[in-house]
Amino acid sequence: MTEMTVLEALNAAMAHELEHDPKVVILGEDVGIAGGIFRTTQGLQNKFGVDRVIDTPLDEKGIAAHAVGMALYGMRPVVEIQFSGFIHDCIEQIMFCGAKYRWVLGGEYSVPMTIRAPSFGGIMGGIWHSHSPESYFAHGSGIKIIAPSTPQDAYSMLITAIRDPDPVLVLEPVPLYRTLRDEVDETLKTQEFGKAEIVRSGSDITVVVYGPLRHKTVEVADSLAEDEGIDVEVIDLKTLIPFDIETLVNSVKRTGKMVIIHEASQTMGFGAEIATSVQAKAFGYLEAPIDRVCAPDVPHSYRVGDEFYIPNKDRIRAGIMKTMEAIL
Amino acid sequence: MTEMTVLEALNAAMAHELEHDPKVVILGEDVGIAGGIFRTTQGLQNKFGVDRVIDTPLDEKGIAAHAVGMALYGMRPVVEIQFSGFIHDCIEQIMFCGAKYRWVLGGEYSVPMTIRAPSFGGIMGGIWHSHSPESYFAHGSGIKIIAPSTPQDAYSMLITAIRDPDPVLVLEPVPLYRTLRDEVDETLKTQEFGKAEIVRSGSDITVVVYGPLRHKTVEVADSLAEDEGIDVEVIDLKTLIPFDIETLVNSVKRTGKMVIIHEASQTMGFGAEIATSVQAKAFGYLEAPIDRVCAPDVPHSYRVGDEFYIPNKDRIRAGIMKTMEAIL
Amino acid sequence: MSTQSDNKFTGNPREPEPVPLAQADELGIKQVLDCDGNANGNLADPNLSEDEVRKFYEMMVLVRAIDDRGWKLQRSGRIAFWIPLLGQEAVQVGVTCALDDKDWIFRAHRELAVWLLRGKSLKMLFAQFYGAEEEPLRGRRLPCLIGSRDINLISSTTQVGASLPHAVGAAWAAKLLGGSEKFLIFFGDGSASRGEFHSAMNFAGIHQPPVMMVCVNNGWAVTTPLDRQTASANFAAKGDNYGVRNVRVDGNDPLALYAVTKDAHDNIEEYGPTLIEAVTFRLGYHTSSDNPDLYRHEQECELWKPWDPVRRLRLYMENKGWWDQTREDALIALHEKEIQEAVTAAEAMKIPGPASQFDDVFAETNWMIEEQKERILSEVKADD
Amino acid sequence: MSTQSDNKFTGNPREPEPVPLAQADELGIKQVLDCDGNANGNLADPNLSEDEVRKFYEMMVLVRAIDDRGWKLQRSGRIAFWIPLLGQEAVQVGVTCALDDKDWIFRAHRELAVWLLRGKSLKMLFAQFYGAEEEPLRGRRLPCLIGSRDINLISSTTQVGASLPHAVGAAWAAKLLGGSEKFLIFFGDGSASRGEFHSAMNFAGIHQPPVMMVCVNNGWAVTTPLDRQTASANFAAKGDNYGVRNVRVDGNDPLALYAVTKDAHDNIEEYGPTLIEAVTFRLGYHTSSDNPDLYRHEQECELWKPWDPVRRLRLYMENKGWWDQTREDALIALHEKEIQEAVTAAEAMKIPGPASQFDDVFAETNWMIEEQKERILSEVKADD
Ligand SMILES: Cc1ncc(C[n+]2csc(CCOP(=O)(O)OP(=O)(O)O)c2C)c(N)n1
Ligand SMILES: Cc1ncc(C[n+]2csc(CCOP(=O)(O)OP(=O)(O)O)c2C)c(N)n1
Ligand SMILES: [Mg+2]
Ligand SMILES: [Mg+2]
Repeated sequence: MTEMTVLEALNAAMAHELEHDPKVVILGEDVGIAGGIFRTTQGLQNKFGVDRVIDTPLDEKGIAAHAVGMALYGMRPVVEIQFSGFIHDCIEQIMFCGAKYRWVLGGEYSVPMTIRAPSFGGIMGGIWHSHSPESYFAHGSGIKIIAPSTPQDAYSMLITAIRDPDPVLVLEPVPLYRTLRDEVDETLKTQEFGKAEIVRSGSDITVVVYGPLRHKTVEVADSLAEDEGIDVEVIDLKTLIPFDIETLVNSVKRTGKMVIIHEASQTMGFGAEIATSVQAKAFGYLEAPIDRVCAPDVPHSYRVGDEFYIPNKDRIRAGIMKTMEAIL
Repeated sequence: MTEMTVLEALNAAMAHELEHDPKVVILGEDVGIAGGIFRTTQGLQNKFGVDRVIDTPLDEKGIAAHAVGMALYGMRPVVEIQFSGFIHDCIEQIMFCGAKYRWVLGGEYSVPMTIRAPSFGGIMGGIWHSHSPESYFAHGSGIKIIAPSTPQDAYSMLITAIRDPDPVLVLEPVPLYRTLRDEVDETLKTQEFGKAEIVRSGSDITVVVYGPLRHKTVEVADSLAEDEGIDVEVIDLKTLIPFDIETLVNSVKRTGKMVIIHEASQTMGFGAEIATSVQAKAFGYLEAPIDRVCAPDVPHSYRVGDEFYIPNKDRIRAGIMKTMEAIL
Repeated sequence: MSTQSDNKFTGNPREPEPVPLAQADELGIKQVLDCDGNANGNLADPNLSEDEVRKFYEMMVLVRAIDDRGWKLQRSGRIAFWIPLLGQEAVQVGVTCALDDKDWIFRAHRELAVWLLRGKSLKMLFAQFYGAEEEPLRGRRLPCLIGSRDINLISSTTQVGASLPHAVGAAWAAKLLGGSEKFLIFFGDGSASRGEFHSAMNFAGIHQPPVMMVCVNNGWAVTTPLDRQTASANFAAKGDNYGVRNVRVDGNDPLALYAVTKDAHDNIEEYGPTLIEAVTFRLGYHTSSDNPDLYRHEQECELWKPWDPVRRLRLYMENKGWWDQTREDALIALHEKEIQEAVTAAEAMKIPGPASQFDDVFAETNWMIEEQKERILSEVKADD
Repeated sequence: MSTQSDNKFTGNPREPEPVPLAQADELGIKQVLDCDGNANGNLADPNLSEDEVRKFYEMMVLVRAIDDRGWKLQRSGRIAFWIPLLGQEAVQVGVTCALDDKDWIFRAHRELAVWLLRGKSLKMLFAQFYGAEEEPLRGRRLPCLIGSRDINLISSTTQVGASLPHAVGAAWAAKLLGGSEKFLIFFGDGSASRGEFHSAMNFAGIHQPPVMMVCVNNGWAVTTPLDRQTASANFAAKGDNYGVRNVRVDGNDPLALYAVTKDAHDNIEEYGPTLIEAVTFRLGYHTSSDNPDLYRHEQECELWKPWDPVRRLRLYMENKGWWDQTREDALIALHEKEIQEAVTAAEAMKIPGPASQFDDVFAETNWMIEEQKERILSEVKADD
C-alpha cells in the first residue's frame, strides 16, 4: 500500500505499463519533458525515452488518428488529450475509425488504444477547460468509457484500459488530481470494467454518480442521514459503457427512487440513458420518477460555472429531497 | 398547391430563399453543376451562379468552419454535408464554435447557419451512408435539430431553418427524397419549430417517431387498429431540439403508455432523452415502462442493416405489442 | 486577384484542359512510356523481364474486365453498387508490384488489383461484391471495399482521406517496434483537402516512418475538378511544406509507377517517407450512382484515350515482340471464363443473416448488445 | 533518414538555436531595424512620423506594463489566470496599426493591444480580467480572452487554430456581399498543426477573400519547440502549397510588421490573401499555469533579449532624437497611475450571478433552458 494522489496513481499506472510492455507508448501535446500541462506524465520521458513518451504536434485529431494506426499495427498507444474540451475534433477518428475498425474489417484487426481525457470542472477553466465529454462517445459502439475517481480506481482502471483489446476513453477527474490522496494497493493491477461500486449503502433512495461528484455526493448523503434521517445509497458508476445495469436495478428495487447526478449538461447527458434503462427494467418498483441533477444546457461560464452549473452540494441535496418529497 | 417529392420541396425552399435573400448561399461538395449527389440542389447554380451555389473542396470540417465565419459576418450559409455519415468531422466546428459563438461572444454575434444532413437508412448504403447523427448534436447547446419527413414539412421547415438566427441541423430523409410525393402549399413559408404533429390520434398507446419511420409507423398503427383493435397515437416529433414536451406529456397522460421509435442505435439515442423527460413529467400516468425500438449498438451493415437494424414493420409492431401486453 | 466570380457559369461542363501527361517534362512528371508505348520518357526503362511485364499487363486487362462485369452486374440489379476503376489500372498494378507481400497497403476505393496480385481468388472478390457471409468482411461493406488481413490489405473506413494517418501511424509503430514491413496508402486528389492529409504529412515529416503515400490524382472528385479542390495543381510539391520527399509520376505508365515506387520503397531508410503523385484520369463514372454527362465535357475522355494505360503497355510489349492479337484473344477468353465462374460461385453463396453482424463490435460482447440482439432476433423470427 | 530517436533525451532543456532574426537575409525575413534600432535592414524604413512611432512605442510599453500587472494580480490570487505577452508586443501593435478600424480582427490569446488601439478603455480591459458582469463577454471567458463587437474584435473560441476558417469565411462573405472591410487573424505556430490551418489556407487560395493570416511564430507551443511541430521551419512558405501569397517578417520589429501588413492590406485586391509569418519569441511563461524552467534553456531568453522589440524601437526613437529618459519616466508613471485606477475600478465591479449566464444560448430561449434555470436558481436561493 502506498499513499498517492490521483495524479500519482495515473503516473504510476503508465510507468508500470511502459516498463512491462514494449508495445505501450504515450502520445500527446507536451507530455514529454515537462510531463504534460498537469504533470501526469512527469518523469516518464526521462525514464523511457522520446520514442516511448512522444511529444506530438498541436493536433488532437492527428494524435488520435495516428494512434489508431499504431494500434492497428499492434501497439498500445495511450493518448493524452490536453483537456477534454479539445477532444471533439477527434470524434470522427475515435468513434468512426478507431471504434469501428474491428467490426468494419470483419473482426480481423483490433484497435487497443486508450484515450486519456482530463475532464470535469472545478478549476475555474471556463467552457473548454471544464468539460464532460462522455455523451459524444456513449452513443454508437466500439468504445468503452470509464470514470475513475479515487487513486485506487485511477491506478487499476488505467492499467486495465491500456491492456484492453478495444478503445477505451478515460474520463480523468482533473479537480481531484492533486486534492485527493489515498492508499493504493499496487498489486491490484486490474479491475473489471462494467462494475459499479456501492460507495455508501442505504435503503431510502438510490443516487447514481460518476467522476469527482462521487465525493460531494457522499458528503451530502452523510449529512442527510444526520439532519433528516434519510438513508441514501450512493453508487459510483465507474464504467459508463458498458454500465452496470444490474447493480442499479437491484438498488432501485430496494429503494424505489433514483436520482442521477452528473456534471455534463442535462439534455442527452448520460443520465438520460441510465434513467431510461432503469425504468425499463424496474418500472414496477419505482415510487417516483427518476430525476437528474446536472449542469444546465448552457456553456460552462468562467465566472459562475464551477459554483452553480456543476451540481454543488446545495443542488445535490435539493435534488435528493425533491424525489424524497415526491413520495410523501 | 403543387405536388412535389421531398427532394423537389427542399430544392424549392432553397430556390425561394436564394431568390429573396441575397445573404443566402449554398455550400457543399458537388452542389453545383450536377446539383449534388442526390440532385437536391439541381439547377440552382445555373440559376443563381457560382457565387451563390458554391462547390467546395472535399473537406466537411472546412465547409462547416467557413460557413461559421460567413454567418458571423451576417450571411445565411446553407451547408450540405454529402451524407450525414461524414458529419462527425464537423462536430467541433458546429457544436463548439458555431453553436457556442453567440454565448461565448457575450451575445454580440450570431451564427445563422443551416446544416443539411442527408440522413437515415434504406438505400443499402452501409455504415456511412445510412446514418442518424442526431445524438452528436442534441447534447450541449446552441443548435436546433429538425427532421422533416413530408414534402410540406421539408419545404416549410427548411425555409424556417434558413431564416433562423441560430444554427439549425436538418436531418433530411434520404429514403423519402424521391419516393414520397405529396401536395405542398407554397404559401406556408414557415413552420414554428418545437411543435410535434399528432399524425394519427389514438387512445391506447403513444408512439413517438421522427424521420422516415413516421410513415412505416402509421402503417403499422393502421394495421394494429384493424387486426387487434388497438388504437395507436402516432406523434411525429419533427423538432428534436427543442422538442415538444407538452404534446408528448399530454398524449401519454391519455394513453398511459409510450414507445419511441428511431433509426439511431439505442444507447444514448434520442429516445433516452424523450423517455427520461416524459417519465419525469408524467410518471403518475404511466402504466408501463417507456420502451424504445431502435437500431442496436452495432454499426449499420451493408447487407442486413436496412432490413433488420432499422426498425422494420415487424419490429415496430412487436415493440408496440410488447408494451400493450405489459399492461395486460 | 483571380476570383471564382470571374468564371461565369454557363450550366455546361467546361472545356477540358490539355492532358498533363503530354507535357511531362515541363510539369515535372516522371514518365517512361510515350503514348505509343515507346520507352523514351524522362525516366529510364526499368527493363523488367518479359514475364514481369506480362504479369503487369495481364492484371491490368483482368481488372478492367472485372470492372466491366461489375458495372453490368450493378446495372442489371444483381449487386447494389459499383465503383469503377476504368483508366486507373496502371497505378494499382505498378505500385503494388513494387512492394513486398509483407508490406501493408491501405486502400482508397478503386484498387481491386491488390487483392489479386497478392494471391486472393477471383471467387472471393466477387463474393465481396455480393456481400457473402464467407468473404473476410462478411457482407458488412459496400461492394468494392475489399480488404483482408492475410494479404495485409486494409479496407478504407469510407471517409475518404481519413486513413492517411492510420497508414503513417502503423508505419511509425513498425519503426518503433523494429518491424521490417513498409506501408503504402492510396488516396485521391479530393481526399487531400481533408485535415487528415495535413496531419499525416506533418507527422510523417517529423517522425519519418517507412510509408509511401500515393495520391491518385485523377483530376476529379465526383463532380469537382482539381481547381476547385486546391489552388496548387501540383500535388506532389505539397510534400515540401512538411519536409516530405515527393515525386510526380505518370499515373498511366505502369513502368514509371513501378520504378518510382520501387525506388521510394527500396531506399526508404535513406529517403524517409515519399509522397507519390500519380497523374491519371478516371475514364468511367465516379460510381454507379453517378452521371458524368452532367458535369464533364465529353471531349475530356477523348483527350485521355491515347494515354490509356492498357493500350500503352500493350504497344510497349508489341514493340518488344512480347504480345500479339492471338495472345490478347486468349487472355480475354480466359478472363471471361474465370470471371463467369466467380460470378456463378458468388451467386450461390449465403449472404449473412442478422445474427453474425452483432459480432466484432468489441473483442467480448456486452449485455447491451446481447440484449438488443436477442430482442431483434426474436421479433424478426416471431413475425417471419 | 533523420529520426526522433537520434535525439537522445537528456532530461534537460536542449541548447538554444541561434536567434533567426540575426540572420534575417539568409532566412528571407523582412526587417527594418537591426538590434540597435538602426533602420538598415532589408526592408525600407516606412518613415512614419514621430507621432505615429510614438504611438507604437507607448502602446508597446503600456501592454508590457499591463502584462506585468496582470501577472502580479494572478500571482497574488486576485485573478484566476493570466496569459503573458512579454516579448510579443511588436506584432500586435505593428499589425493592428496597419489596418482600418472597420477591419475585423480575430484574436489568438496574447493580443491585448488591439483593444486599446481601437479606443476601448483600460478599465473595461481589467473588468474582463476580473470577469465583471459589465464587460462585453460578461464574465464568461478566461481573463485575457477579450473581444468586443463595437471594435470588430472577435475573441477566439479557445481551441487554438479553430477560428482560422472563421476569418477566411467572414472575409469571403464580405467579398460576396460587397463589403469593404478587410479581415485579419492572429494565430500561433502550434495552431498551424491543426486541420483548420489546412482548410483555411486551402479555401483562401481558391476563393481569394480579403484576409491576412498572421502566424505569430514564437518558437514554442507550451513546452513543444518548433521542430516537434513541423519538419518545415519556414511557416510562410506553407502558403505556396495553397496558392497563397506569403511573407516572413521580423516579429520584433514594429516598423517591418507595419510595413508588411500595410502592403498586404492596401494591395489586397491585387495580392489576394497573405500569410504573414512574424518570427518572434515568447520571453515569458506560456500562461500563469506554466513553468518554462522545466523545458526551456535559460540561455534562450538571454539570446533573444537584444532583439526585445521595446528596446529596439526605443533606440530607433532615441537615434531620431524623439525619446529620452525623462519621457520614459513620465510614461511609466502615467501608465502606473492609469493601470492602478483601472484595477481599482474593476475590483469594485459586480461579477455576474448565475442568472445572466443563461442568456444568449439562442436568440430566443426555450423551455429546456428556462426550466433548468428556474430549478437551479431556486435550489441555490433556497439554500444560500
Ligand atoms: C469524408 C467523405 N466525404 C465525402 C465522401 C463521398 N465521396 C466518396 S468518393 C468522393 C470523391 C473522392 O475524390 P478523390 O479523393 O479524388 O478520389 P476519386 O473518387 O477521384 O478516386 C466523395 C466526395 C466520402 N466518402 N468521404
Ligand atoms: C485545440 C487546442 N488544443 C490545446 C490547447 C491548449 N493550449 C493553449 S495555448 C497552446 C499552445 C499554442 O501554441 P501556439 O499556437 O504556438 O501559440 P502560443 O501559445 O505560442 O502563442 C495550447 C496547446 C488549446 N487551447 N486548443
Ligand atoms: Mg479524384
Ligand atoms: Mg507559439
